[in-house]
Formats: sequence, structure tokens, C-alpha cells
Amino acid sequence: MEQSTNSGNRALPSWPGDDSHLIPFDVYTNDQVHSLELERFFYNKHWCYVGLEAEVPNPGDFKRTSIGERSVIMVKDKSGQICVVENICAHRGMRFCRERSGNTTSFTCPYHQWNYSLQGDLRGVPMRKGVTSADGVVQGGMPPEFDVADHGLNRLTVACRGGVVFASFDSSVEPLDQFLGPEIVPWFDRLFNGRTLHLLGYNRQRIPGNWKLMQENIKDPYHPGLLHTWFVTFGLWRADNKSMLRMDRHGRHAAMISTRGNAGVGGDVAKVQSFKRGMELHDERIIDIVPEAWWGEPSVVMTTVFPSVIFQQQVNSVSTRQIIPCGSGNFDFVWTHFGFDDDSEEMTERRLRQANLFGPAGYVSADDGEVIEFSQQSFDSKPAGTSLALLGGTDVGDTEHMVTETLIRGMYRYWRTVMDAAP
Amino acid sequence: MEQSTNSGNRALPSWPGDDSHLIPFDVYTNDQVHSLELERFFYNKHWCYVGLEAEVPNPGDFKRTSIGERSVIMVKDKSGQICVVENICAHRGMRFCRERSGNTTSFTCPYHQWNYSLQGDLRGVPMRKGVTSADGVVQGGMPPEFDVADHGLNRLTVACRGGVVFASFDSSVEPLDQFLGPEIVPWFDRLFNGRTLHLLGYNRQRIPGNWKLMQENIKDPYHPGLLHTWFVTFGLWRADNKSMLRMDRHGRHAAMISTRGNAGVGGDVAKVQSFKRGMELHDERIIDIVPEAWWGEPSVVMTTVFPSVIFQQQVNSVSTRQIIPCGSGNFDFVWTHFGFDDDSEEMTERRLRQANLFGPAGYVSADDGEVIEFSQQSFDSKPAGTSLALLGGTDVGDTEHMVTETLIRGMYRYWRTVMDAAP
Amino acid sequence: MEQSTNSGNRALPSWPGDDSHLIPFDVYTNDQVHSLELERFFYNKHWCYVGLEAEVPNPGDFKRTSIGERSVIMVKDKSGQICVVENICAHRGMRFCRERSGNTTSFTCPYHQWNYSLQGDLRGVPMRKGVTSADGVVQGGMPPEFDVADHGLNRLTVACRGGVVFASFDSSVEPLDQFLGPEIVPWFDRLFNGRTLHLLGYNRQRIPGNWKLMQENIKDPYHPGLLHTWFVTFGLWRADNKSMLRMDRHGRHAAMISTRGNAGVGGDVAKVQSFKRGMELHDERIIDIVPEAWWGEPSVVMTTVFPSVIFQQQVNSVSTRQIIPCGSGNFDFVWTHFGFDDDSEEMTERRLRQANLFGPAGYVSADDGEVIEFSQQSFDSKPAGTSLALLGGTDVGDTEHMVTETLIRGMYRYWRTVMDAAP
Amino acid sequence: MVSHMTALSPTEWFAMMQLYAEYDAVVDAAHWERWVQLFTDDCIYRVQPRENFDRGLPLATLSLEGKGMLLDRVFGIRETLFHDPYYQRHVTGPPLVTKVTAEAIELSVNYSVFRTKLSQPTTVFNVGRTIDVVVNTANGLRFSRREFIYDSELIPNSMIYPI
Amino acid sequence: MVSHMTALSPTEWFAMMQLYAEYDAVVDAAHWERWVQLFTDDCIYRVQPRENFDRGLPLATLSLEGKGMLLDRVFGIRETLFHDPYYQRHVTGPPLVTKVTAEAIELSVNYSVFRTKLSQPTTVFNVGRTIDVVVNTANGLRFSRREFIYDSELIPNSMIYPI
Amino acid sequence: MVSHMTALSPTEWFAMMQLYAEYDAVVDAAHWERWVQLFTDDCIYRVQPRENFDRGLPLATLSLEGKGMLLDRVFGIRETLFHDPYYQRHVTGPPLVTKVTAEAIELSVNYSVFRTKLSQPTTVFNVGRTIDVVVNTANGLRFSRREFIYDSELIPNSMIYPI
Ligand code: FES
Ligand code: FES
Ligand code: FES
Ligand SMILES: [Fe+3]
Ligand SMILES: [Fe+3]
Ligand SMILES: [Fe+3]
Repeated sequence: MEQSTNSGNRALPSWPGDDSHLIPFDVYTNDQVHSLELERFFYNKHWCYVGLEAEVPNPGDFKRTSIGERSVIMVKDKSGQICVVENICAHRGMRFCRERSGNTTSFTCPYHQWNYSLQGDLRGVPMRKGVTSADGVVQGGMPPEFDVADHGLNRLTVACRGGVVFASFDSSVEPLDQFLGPEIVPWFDRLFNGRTLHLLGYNRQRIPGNWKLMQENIKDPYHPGLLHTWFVTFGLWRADNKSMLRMDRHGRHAAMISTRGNAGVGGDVAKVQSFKRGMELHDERIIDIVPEAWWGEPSVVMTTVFPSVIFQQQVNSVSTRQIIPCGSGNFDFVWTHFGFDDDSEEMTERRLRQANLFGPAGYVSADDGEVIEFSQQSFDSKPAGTSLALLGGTDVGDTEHMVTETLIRGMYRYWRTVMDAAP
Repeated sequence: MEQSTNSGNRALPSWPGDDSHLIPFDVYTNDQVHSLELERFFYNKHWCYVGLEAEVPNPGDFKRTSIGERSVIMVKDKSGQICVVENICAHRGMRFCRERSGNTTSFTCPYHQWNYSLQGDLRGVPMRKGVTSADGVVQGGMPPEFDVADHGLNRLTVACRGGVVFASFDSSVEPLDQFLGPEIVPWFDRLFNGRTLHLLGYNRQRIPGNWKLMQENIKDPYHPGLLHTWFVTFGLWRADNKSMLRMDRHGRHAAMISTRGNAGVGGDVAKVQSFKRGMELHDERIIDIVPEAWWGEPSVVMTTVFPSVIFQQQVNSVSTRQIIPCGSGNFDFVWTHFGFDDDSEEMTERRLRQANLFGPAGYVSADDGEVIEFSQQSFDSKPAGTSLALLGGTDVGDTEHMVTETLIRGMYRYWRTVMDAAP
Repeated sequence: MEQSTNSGNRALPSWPGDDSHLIPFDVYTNDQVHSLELERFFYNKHWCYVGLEAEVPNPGDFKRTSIGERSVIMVKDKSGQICVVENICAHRGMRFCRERSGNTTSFTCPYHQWNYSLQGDLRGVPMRKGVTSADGVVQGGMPPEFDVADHGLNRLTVACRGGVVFASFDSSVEPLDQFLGPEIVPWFDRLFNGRTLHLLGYNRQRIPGNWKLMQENIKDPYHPGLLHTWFVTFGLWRADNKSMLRMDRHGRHAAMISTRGNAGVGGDVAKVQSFKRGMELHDERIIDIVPEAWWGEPSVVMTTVFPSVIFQQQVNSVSTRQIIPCGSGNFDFVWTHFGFDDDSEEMTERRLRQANLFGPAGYVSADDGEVIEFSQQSFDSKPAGTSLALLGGTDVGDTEHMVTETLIRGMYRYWRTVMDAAP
Repeated sequence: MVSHMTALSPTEWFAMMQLYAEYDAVVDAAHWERWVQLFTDDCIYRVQPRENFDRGLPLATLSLEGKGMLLDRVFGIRETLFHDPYYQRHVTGPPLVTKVTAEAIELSVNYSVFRTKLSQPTTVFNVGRTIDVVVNTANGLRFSRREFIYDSELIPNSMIYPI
Repeated sequence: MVSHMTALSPTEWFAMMQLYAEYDAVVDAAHWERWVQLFTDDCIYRVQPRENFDRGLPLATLSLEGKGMLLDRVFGIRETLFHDPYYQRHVTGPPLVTKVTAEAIELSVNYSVFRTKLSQPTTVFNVGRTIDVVVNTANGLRFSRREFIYDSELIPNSMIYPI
Repeated sequence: MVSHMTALSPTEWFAMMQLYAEYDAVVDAAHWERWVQLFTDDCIYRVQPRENFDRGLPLATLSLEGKGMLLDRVFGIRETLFHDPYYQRHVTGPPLVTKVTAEAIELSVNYSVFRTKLSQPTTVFNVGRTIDVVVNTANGLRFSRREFIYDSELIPNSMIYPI
């Protein structure tokens, strides 16, 4: 084993070597690591996904979600602007909003009926001035120095782009386009090009594994043709499909781009292909793929935006996949499927049919949750173990192929930089 | 944020400022804090509630309960005296008593049948003197220096007052009346004035919140008229009801005393009142209130005895509410409803009907459990947060009104004193 | 309380006194203690039970089990040799084997289809050499320095004796016969004398107590005649049965050997015997005991091999009982009942009928699980408590009787030695 | 084969099964008006811990006498009783018919109720048995008495909706 | 007593109960061929979160149209979809008959599904209600539609087998 | 609609449902004498892990042959087997009738058993299916065989009472 470098923070695992191709199991299981990850990735310096504008079309519409492990509310105010506030009452701290979505003119905490505007400003404090007794004496109430301006809800910084809403607890976070980086923005804009989105519905799963494993999974082009044999069985995956991997300059975000090709079949490809070759579906409607103009050349683009979301375009199925950590050993994975307002009825039906491939029961997604669970089991059982991400070498960089784990190395190179930084 | 004062004990949260109106969320979630609370509030220097004499009317009757997180047995011995012993066998430590209540002449631990008197004295140790082999040799057994007197059950100090039984693991605890203090004793004695109590039954709930939140809730006269809109809707609560708050000199115990009044209605009151004004019950029997001679003027007295119990008199419904912590994030809340031996059948029926207002399904109690759960969710999610208890200012003292959070401040002022003390 | 000796390791509980008759509750509940126990007892210097050869009769047969908290696979390779490998893929660490048993020609991890021989050697790495693009360029793949020889499964050291399979993560572990010691080997060989074993089936239970409590329970000859009143009621237990206790020189392993005797009944014995004397079974078939030639004189021999297994011969019922810890507060207890190839049909039926006495529902075993659970409840509730194992004095040594806790003291004397050793 | 001592006719049995099926459907869909309609005017609805029942202690967790109190409960949970929204789901076994008279049928059924809070795992909320009296009315079979004697004495925080 | 508005004959009721009992037995034994046979050729099989159903959002977690898609699901879970082996166990309440026509019977049932992974404790996997349409065929009663509207919206990792 | 191949008459069906309902009521109320009475003299009562059943391994967790052994079990749990008191609660689905002869009816049912320890939350204790043989006797329907093949192979500590 290579020499290990001690990290700046005592709680942190020590990595073998200076690069990131050997990942200590500890990063997936250590609770102190997890708390620091929440602070540094979810609560500071990063934009996190909160939802789609299409989920709150009208003034007063709100949706409750989470950033990291903190509850937030996305709401459209009367002016049509989207605000995000933390779901903690400024009085005695209750998580006051209980519905998952709805429409309201203001927020009221039921415990003592403190009332807030949709922007989170404190508007009403019952008995603030006390009550007047029978003999005209004013009793109790808030002291004169109490100023409602100091006691609003915690309001987050918000950025909307192409109908997607991001927020941050960190008011000094860099602008969203800089955060995504010029390498990722085009792929983001390809999917969210300004069209109005049409909400199709949700799937939710709790995956008993560390949240980073889902980022890894979608940064791992090595597994789809090997784990998702359904793809191969029905000819939807060829290792020689034209493909590219792109990441931002930090290596934290990435796009996996691929196009169905007809290139000559190399040996390894053949091996994969031959797997259950020649099977046919009884009902082909599930893979009745119709290219869409906005695709351009690629037919599949999976974009991972660190730490909180994945944007999926798998042929005609488009969705956002939100990551909500729940301790170091679990995360909730929330799928929001959508279409576009100009979709024909047939296209909507097509997107819904192809949705059978994805989500907690999907032919090529259910098994991703399974492998994440089983990986976590190993990590829990063997604190001293390490994971090997050596495919394509030890370096980090864009490629024109899929036979590499470079995106995973990129993510952990970034992870080490941020986590090792002085507090 | 005000300057923070470091506490004596490293584990402890640091409070902003010197008073107690800003409560760090940490006090509700930190496990080291919780262990220290158990030691200092439940296991030392405090009396804890174990039950009512009416639950063990006959010699040999016992009831199993808990003080803090330790299992104890309250039993009436042959002389009619009530004893409390810890439910841990002196041999290899088994929690031997499994029934919740019953009648017995002695305690036997099933593992090796060690037998104890109802006072906890070790009486029988099978094979203590070994066994005699065929050739007359004595084999095994306890060594000669083994003295049963050294191996009884852990016996607690007990105090009974007005049919209520308290116990303490701390033999040097101050007398019960001093513990309650002259400010609280009268309110205690008002309810438990020597009459024989008549047991009506139990309700049990596990509330996923820190145990202190229930003490806060019953020390919080600000919420009933605002959260419990049922009260207001049916005219049972008026913010201008004549009322007083009393606490012991430490600020740990309190009594919330109120009387239905007809004073002029101030603006705030009106606001509250108007809430769903004029609703009527289809069946008024649930609020068929009949004053009782022993009430005196007040119609409602809620007495919080720190840390373990609340005594409820809400018009005709009387009960004890025991707090049994279960880690920092949960507590069991055990309701024991009772009446008095001289109750008429109608009065018993009345108490039982009014019981629909209380307990896990009660019109004005189920929501207390809910707000506690939702508060804890915020505390868990945001370690650095604080709760604001500023109503009525920052000081601590008795009042003749309900528009204050002074009792909460009093409790945390006491908490800081006890928790900051050197070990 | 006697003076306490500070242990070498800071995390460790401090024992009152130098011997092991007063056991701190802390050893059953402390998570740091538990991690160190796993390292020192389950993962180093000890042999752990993995199964019976009879469970994998044919080449390719495998069975999944655990050593401590780590998942392992016992498999019979083509040469008929039994191998044990850790169930962690050398790539990104997945616990790849999911079936509990089966037959296979090799192991493949589904995530990226890395393929291993039954001995754990890495055989196949898909796209190891990259893929050849349309224009003939080789893309990606493993770097040239990647050597499959460095990336096999973690292979354990294996020892088979009499049809029982042990394994160790520690390649420097002493030979199995030395590990068992000359005192225990004869009792092991008495049961596993080379006959082919015949698998009858499994029982599994999760017991909410520390794993050591099960070793204690079977090293405790004091309890059977007192807890298992079923034995006494139906005359199957007499405290004066001829009996011996034997342990290895470390005091970690032990054998409880007893023979039905007819010696004169001593007082204590009588007391025990009289318990529900003279009851009769409605159906005696459950205790239709037929001595077997290989028994020799003893009719019951219970052998505890530290830390992982108990070998049971209770008259005609024979089984292995595997201990799989699951945190400090739980362990799984796996019963494998078997017979011998030359058993008559009647004998097989007899073993199956007598199995009603054992396992999670057994007349004389279900209650062992119960007392362990209730003991753990006390330990959790009272960190400062201690357990007393004083029967037969404070020393450690073999005896010719059952009226002693010497085996428990022996186990903890060994425990202190191993746990106190410098890291 | 001989028929049961307290036999119902096939038609009665079918109608009874529909009453039980509708009860569960109605409470799980939170159709409270319909829930009230499944009772007679002078009905008894009670939810009581098994401990109190077994020891003869009269206290119930919820004790409603007559349709008026049922309607008040519906108002209470809709308009005044703040609570976390949740789904409940009943799964009940076959009813045991204990007595059949010209006026009424007495039955008992084992039930389980699962609770699911929004975006949280489903948990076992409450299990037990009922003590039911069903009578025939112009509107069909109705409960004149429905008591839930529950094993789950440690209620997970609160019980808002009727079970 | 009066019979229910939408009454089934005793024979129909018995046959219906057997269909429901067999459905549960078949999926819990993983007899997938038989599972497919319990549906009509043009059947609809859907598993949908209650949230989507209540809000009128069309997305389902699993949505199969016609026997072909059911057969493809069977192939998928057998041959291509890697997953942890587990047992599932259905316990369902009495069906509520909502409509009876000459062609079909419409029903709804509350169900619970328990999941047990090898050597792990049993957990509540999924609960909810179904929306069923049953028709009579030459082979007996068959489902022409079976929708599982589930409360358990937070799926414990994955749903591999049909419920 | 056509009737099922292995049909029971309405009267038989009703009697059968009452047998199943009573079985659950009786074990959950710990009425052990009555529990024994629900079996024939030469009955078989077994509780076996699904793993052993599927692999053809004969070991059962509990295997009682004939009323005598059932009576001995009752004595054992009452008089000799120390254990924590607990409530159990059965919820079972509709029985699947697999064979009907002049002598006996063969059925199978999915079951769930919930356990509640005093002042503790209710948990899923054991789920699985039964293999039952019911015969008609002078005292009505009785079980001549009742096997519980359970999914919940990892028993939560112990199983004291018959399920
Ligand atoms: S906690 Fe929100 S108003 Fe008091
Ligand atoms: S543990 Fe109580 S007698 Fe041994
Ligand atoms: S993790 Fe096993 S092959 Fe990749
Ligand atoms: Fe994938
Ligand atoms: Fe309140
Ligand atoms: Fe034992």
C-alpha cells in the first residue's frame, strides 16, 4: 500500500497516496466526515437543486423539499418571483410547514401563530404588545427592543435557469453559471432550453448507501453495459457507441454524452453484446424511441451536478434526480419526470412508457440502487478497506470514450481539496 | 449573535449570553448532554414520580415503571409500606421483573432463582453452600465471605404525599416538601388533599422529541389559545382569563393557574376569540363542566414538577403525566387518569368524557405531541440553531398573566446552573 | 467497591480488582470495546466457525456466512478443497454474492462483471485493455502496470477437522489443534469423529444482547437446573449428575460434560428437584432418549469455542450454534442441526423430535435468549453497574461439579489479557 | 358439512363483508362524512388500550357516544386539531361471528393499521381486535357499536384520525 | 337482511375470493408464468404512488399494458435485472365490490406486502389499495385491470418483483 | 359466472371462514385449551422456516405430532418456559382452497403476526403461509394439519406461543 497522507482535519480518513484512485471506505461511513460534507458541500459554496418552476406555476404555490438534511420551502410570491426559505420558525424553531405542496398567501407556524410573508418576513406575532387586563394594565408581550425585522425566516439565495430552481444557504456563493462552469452549461441548456416544462410525476426511494455513491454511479460509464444487461440484451447499449465525458474545471460536475453508432465491433464489445444476444421484447413499445430535434447528435446525456442532483436525458425519458442525504448510510432519491408543453399526446405516452426503464422499479435503474446498497454493506463491515477506481489510469480529464473511471477520480480529487481545506 | 459563554463541562453547548432566553438547539440533541442530564436531574438530587398509592392498594401489589432510563419496581410490602427497588438482579444483572403490575410475596430472578424480599433484601441463593457429592464432599457454592447483606437489590428513597409516590436513587436528596418548595406545595396539596384516589386507566405515547420539550410545553401559557384552537372555537379559552404563574425558587417547578373570567375583551383576545367564532358542538356532554368544591377559585391548574411529571387538573379531568426519557430524541409519556373515591357515577362518567380532550388522541393534547416532534426535527437538522423564549422579556419571575415565556426561561436558568456545576 | 485497575487502552472499561469475578456492564455496551473485540477476537489470532463440509458436498457448492461482522463465502473448489474468501469485490468493494448458498463455477461481481476463480483469483476484467475505436485507436482500459495477481479476493486461512470448517483472516494464526488445545480437542473429536454429517436444517434468531452473553450462558452450569425448569419438571436434570468442567489453558474455550447419575440427593438438589415434581408429559416421544455408542459415559457435552461457536450434544440432539455479532447490542444465533449418515430413520426422527427442546422456540433454549435480552437491558440502563460471577470463588480452574461460575471468570480473565495488550 | 352454530346466510355474509370492506376504504380515504354514515344514531365508537380493557379500567383513548360526537370529531380533526398529514391503511382479517339475533349481529375482527407520513417509510401504527355490533337499517347494515381494543399501547406520538 | 346493491352470488363471491387468494399465493411464490395467466391479454397492470394518483399526475412506478409487457417484466427480473433475492408476502383484506355489470366486476382491496431479505428481519414493504376489474373468461375469472395505488411512496430501495 | 374447480358450498365457506377467524382470535387471546380443541387428535402442527421447506430439510422450529404434544406445549409455556409477556396479533388473508375431497379440504392462507411487548412499539413478528388440512368432525371443522412456513427466518429472539 502506498504511503498515506494525513489530512488537515483530524476526523478525516487518510488517503493512500496523493491522487484519488484509491478511495478509503471510511469516506462512506464516518459520521464526522458526513457532518463536514453537509457543511462544505450542501450548506456552503454550492448551489443545490430544489425543484422545477413547473411545480409552482401560480403565485402562492409552494413545494417542500430538503437541501442536505435541512428542510426548505420553495414558493412563488405574488410578484411571480421564486423564494426559498428554511422551514424553521424564528420563534421556538418548529418545522412548521407539513404539507409536501400547496398554495398559500402566507406562512403561519401553528404553535403560536407567528405569521410570515412568502418572502419569509415576520408579519404577525400574537400578543406581541401583551394583553390589557380588566384594570387597563398592559401585561406581558414582547419587549420594546424586539424588532420583527430581526426575526424572519432564514431566506436562501435563489437562481433559476431554464425552469430549474437552485438555492443556497450561502449568500456569497458564486453565480450559478460559474458554478456549473462553461463545460457543463451547454449540456444543461440543451435540456432546459427555455421551454415550459410539463410535470409528469414523482418516484421516491430510500437507498441504504452513502449519497456520494449515487454521484459515482452516474459518473461511471464502465457499468451500464455490464450491470444493465437489459440494455445489452435488447441492443440499446454498445460499448463502441460514440461517446464523450466532460467535466467542469474542478472535476465536481460531469456530463456523460453518448450517441448510438454503427462502428465496427471490437472484441470486447462483441463479448458484451453477445450477452443474451438476439432476445426480443414481446412488446417493443417500451423502446419505441423517436429522436427529438433539440437532442442534436447525442441520444443520451447524463449530467451530474455536485452534490445534489442528476439531470437525465435517456432518449425520450427526461427527469431530474434529487439526492437528499439522510445520515452517512442512507439517502433519499427523488425522481421528477417531466415533458415539454409542446409534446404531442403520443410523445407524452412515449415518455411515460420509457419511464419503466427508470426509477425504483426500472429495468436499468433498480439495480443501481441495489449495487449501492451492497457496496455500503462492505464499507460498513471493513473500516480499513479501499475502493479502486483505476480504469483509464490515475489521472483526471475529459475523454472521447467510456472506458474510464476518470469522473470518479475527478470527484474525489475535488472532495479532497474541499475537505482538507482549513476550517 | 451575542457573545457566548463557555460552559464548565466540555460536552455542553455554549449559550449565547448569560441568561436563558436563547436556547441552543444542541441541548435537545446532544447525547453527552443527555447522559449528564440523566445523572444530574433523574438520578441525583431530585425526586421522580413513580406512581399512585391507588395502583398498589394491597400488600404484595407492585407496579413496574422507570426513573429516567432505569427500571424500577414500586411495591407495597406486608406492613403496608411502599418500597421502590431497582429492577436489576444483584447476581448477573438481569432486569428480572417483566410484568407491568401484579401481586407477589417476594421477587425471584428467573435466571438462577436468587430470591429477594419486597424490600429488596437477598433471601435465597440456590446452592449457596454448594452440593454434596456422593462421597460426601461439598462442591462449589459461594465463598464463605459472601454475605447476602451486601447483595440486595438497589433500594431507593421513597416519599409519599397525598397518595402520590416519589422516589430517588439519591439517599441524600432533600425532603420532598423542600424539593417542591413552599410555592408549589399548596397547588400539589390542592389536588392531592388526602382523598383516596380512584384509578380510571392509562394512556401511553412515545413522542419523538427531547423530554424537556414536554416540560416547556406545559410551562408555556402562550400556546394554548393559539395552538389549541379547539379551546377557542368552543369558548373554553380566553386570553384574559384571570391567571397566575408560580414557580419554586429554583425556577424548576411551576404552576399555571387560571380561572374563567368575564373581563372586557382586549384587541388581541378578540383576535384569538374570533377564530372560528360561534361554532357549536353537536354533543355538549364532552364539555359538561361541573365545578368541584376543592377547586377553590381556579378551574385549571397545571403543575410541572421537574424533571419527571406533570399534574393535570383541567376542569373535571385530573391525571398525572409521567415523562420517561428514551435517548435524547424520544420520551414516553404515560397518562394516569383518576378520580376520587367519593365521585358519583355521573362525575366518573364526566371525567371519562372530558378525557377525550387529553392523551394521544385528545382535542387539546394530541397537537402538543405533534409540535414537539416537529420542533425536534428542526433541532436535529441545524446544530447551530437557537430557540427564542423572549415573551415577557428576558427575566424570570411569577406573573399574574399568561403572556410570557418566563417559566421556560426559569427552567433553563436552573438547567444551566445544575449542568455547569463542576462534576 | 474494590480499587479499579486502569486498562492499557483508553477506550476500555476499568475493572474493579485484578481478577474477573466482577464484570463491568460497560464491556457489553461500549462500541469502542466492540470494535476492538472484533479486531482481536474475530479478525486476528482466532479461528472462527464457518460451517460444515456437509453443507458444500459437491465442487462449486458454496455457502455465505459471516465471521464477526464481515461477510465470507465458503466454497468447495474443483479439486474438492474448501476455500473461504471475503465477500468484497476487489474493484469498488461491492458485497457481490447475494445468495445464501448455491453452486457455481466462478464468482462474478455484477457491478462491472469482474470475475474470480473459486479460490478468489481475479480472472476477468471487462475492457481491461480498453476498446478499439472505429479508427483503430485503443481507448481506456486498465493501465499496463495493473496486475490481476494483486487484485484477487481476500482469501482466508482454512482448517477442516471432522467435517467442521474454520477460517481466519489472520494467516499467522496458530494451528487449529493448538488453538483448541489438548483439553478441548478430545471433546471436539468425540462429536466430530470423522463420520459424514447429515444436514437436518437451520434455525436463526437475532438476540438483542451482546454476543459474549451467549458464550457466558453456555459456560454457566449454574443456570440449567434453575432457569430451565422444564428439565427439572420432567426429571432430565439433577444437580448431582456426575459432571466435569474443562477449559483450555487460556480459559477461553470450555466443555461442560455431564452424565445422568443416581447419587444421593443433597438438600439443594432436592429443592430444585421438588420443583413441580411428578409432572408427566402427555407424549413422551420428545424425550425418548437412546444412548449412542460414541457418547462414551457422558450424555451431554456442551463445547464453547471462543469466540464464534458452540457445539451441542444434548443426548440425541446435535447441532452447531454460530455466533454472529451485530453491533455491541445484538447478535445472530444460527443453529445447524445435523445427524450422521449411518443414522436409522428412527434416529433421524428422534433427533428431529428432540430438536423441539432447542432453538428459538425450544423448551430449554428459548429462555436463554430471553434472559440475555433482559440482561442487556440492565447493562444499557446503568453504565456503572457490575455483574457478579462469584460462585465457586474467584479463581479459575477445572472442576468435577457444576456449582461454579469458573468458566465465566476464565473467559473474562482471557478477555482482559487480550484486550489490555498494547495495540 | 354441518353449518356453524351462528351462521349467516350467504347474502348476509356478503353484505357483512362489504360493510367491513367499505369501513376500511372509507377511513383510509378520509371520507369522514361517509364514516359517520356507517354508524347508527346512538352508536358507540371506542378506541381503548388492551391493558385498560383487560384490567377493567374504563378509560379509553377515544370514546364517542352517538353520531353527534362522531361529527364533532370530524370537525375537530378538520378544523381545529393541528397535525402532520398522514395516510392510514387498514388490513383486516375475517370477522368472527359470535352471536346472531333477530335484531343484531355481534362480531369481532383482527385488524392492522399502517401509517405512512409524507415521504417517510410505512410503519405499523396500531393492531388489535374489534368488538362490533351490526344492525340492519333502512340504509343497510350499520355499526351500532365499534370498539377497537388495541395491542399497540405505546402510541407512536398521536392518533388523529379515527381508525 | 337486505342484500347489497352490488351483490355477487355466493358462487361468484367464492370464485372471486379464490382469484384474490391465488393472486397473492402466486406472486409470493414467484410463479411468474401463473401470475401472467391471471390477467387478460389486453390487461393493464400498474403500480403508482398515491401522490401521483391523487394529484392527477400520470407517472407510475411500473406501468404494463398487455400480456406482452407482463412477459417482458418476467424475463427482465429473471434474466437481466440484478437484485438481492427476497421473499414477499401479501396479506389482503376483503374486496369492496363497487360495480357489477354483465361484462365485468369492479372491486378494490386494501393490501399489505411484507419483504424479507435472506437472514434479515421482515419489514413492511408496501401498503395501499388496488383498483381492479375482473372479467369472466373461458379459464375462469381474470384481471383485465389491476392498479396498485400505494401509500408507501418512499420505496425501500427498489421494487423488483410485481406486487 | 362459472364456479371454481374446487368449490365449497356457501355454508362450507362460511364455516371455514369462522374456523380461521376463531383460530386467530384464540391464539391472540392465549386461550390455549381452545387452541388445542381446534385440532384433531392425530393432528400435525409445525412451524418451519421457508428455507428448510424449500431445500427439503426436515428441521422445524416447532414440530408437534398429536394433541398430546400440543397439550405439553401449553403446559410448557404456562409452567416452565420463562419468557417476556407479549401480545400477538394475527391478520390473515383469504384461504386458497387447493383440494376438496369427501374426507378433507386442503387450503393455504397468507398470514402476518404482529408482536407487542408491554409498553413497547408493535413490530412485525412473523409472516408466511400455511399448509392446512381441515376435516369435518362431530364438533365441527377441525385442523388435522396446520403448517406455518415462515418467511421471517430471523426470529426476533424467541417464539414462545404457538402462532
Ligand atoms: S414555534 Fe413557531 S410560533 Fe412559536
Ligand atoms: S442473574 Fe439473577 S439470579 Fe442470576
Ligand atoms: S465493484 Fe465489483 S466489478 Fe466493479
Ligand atoms: Fe446505472
Ligand atoms: Fe398544549
Ligand atoms: Fe441454558
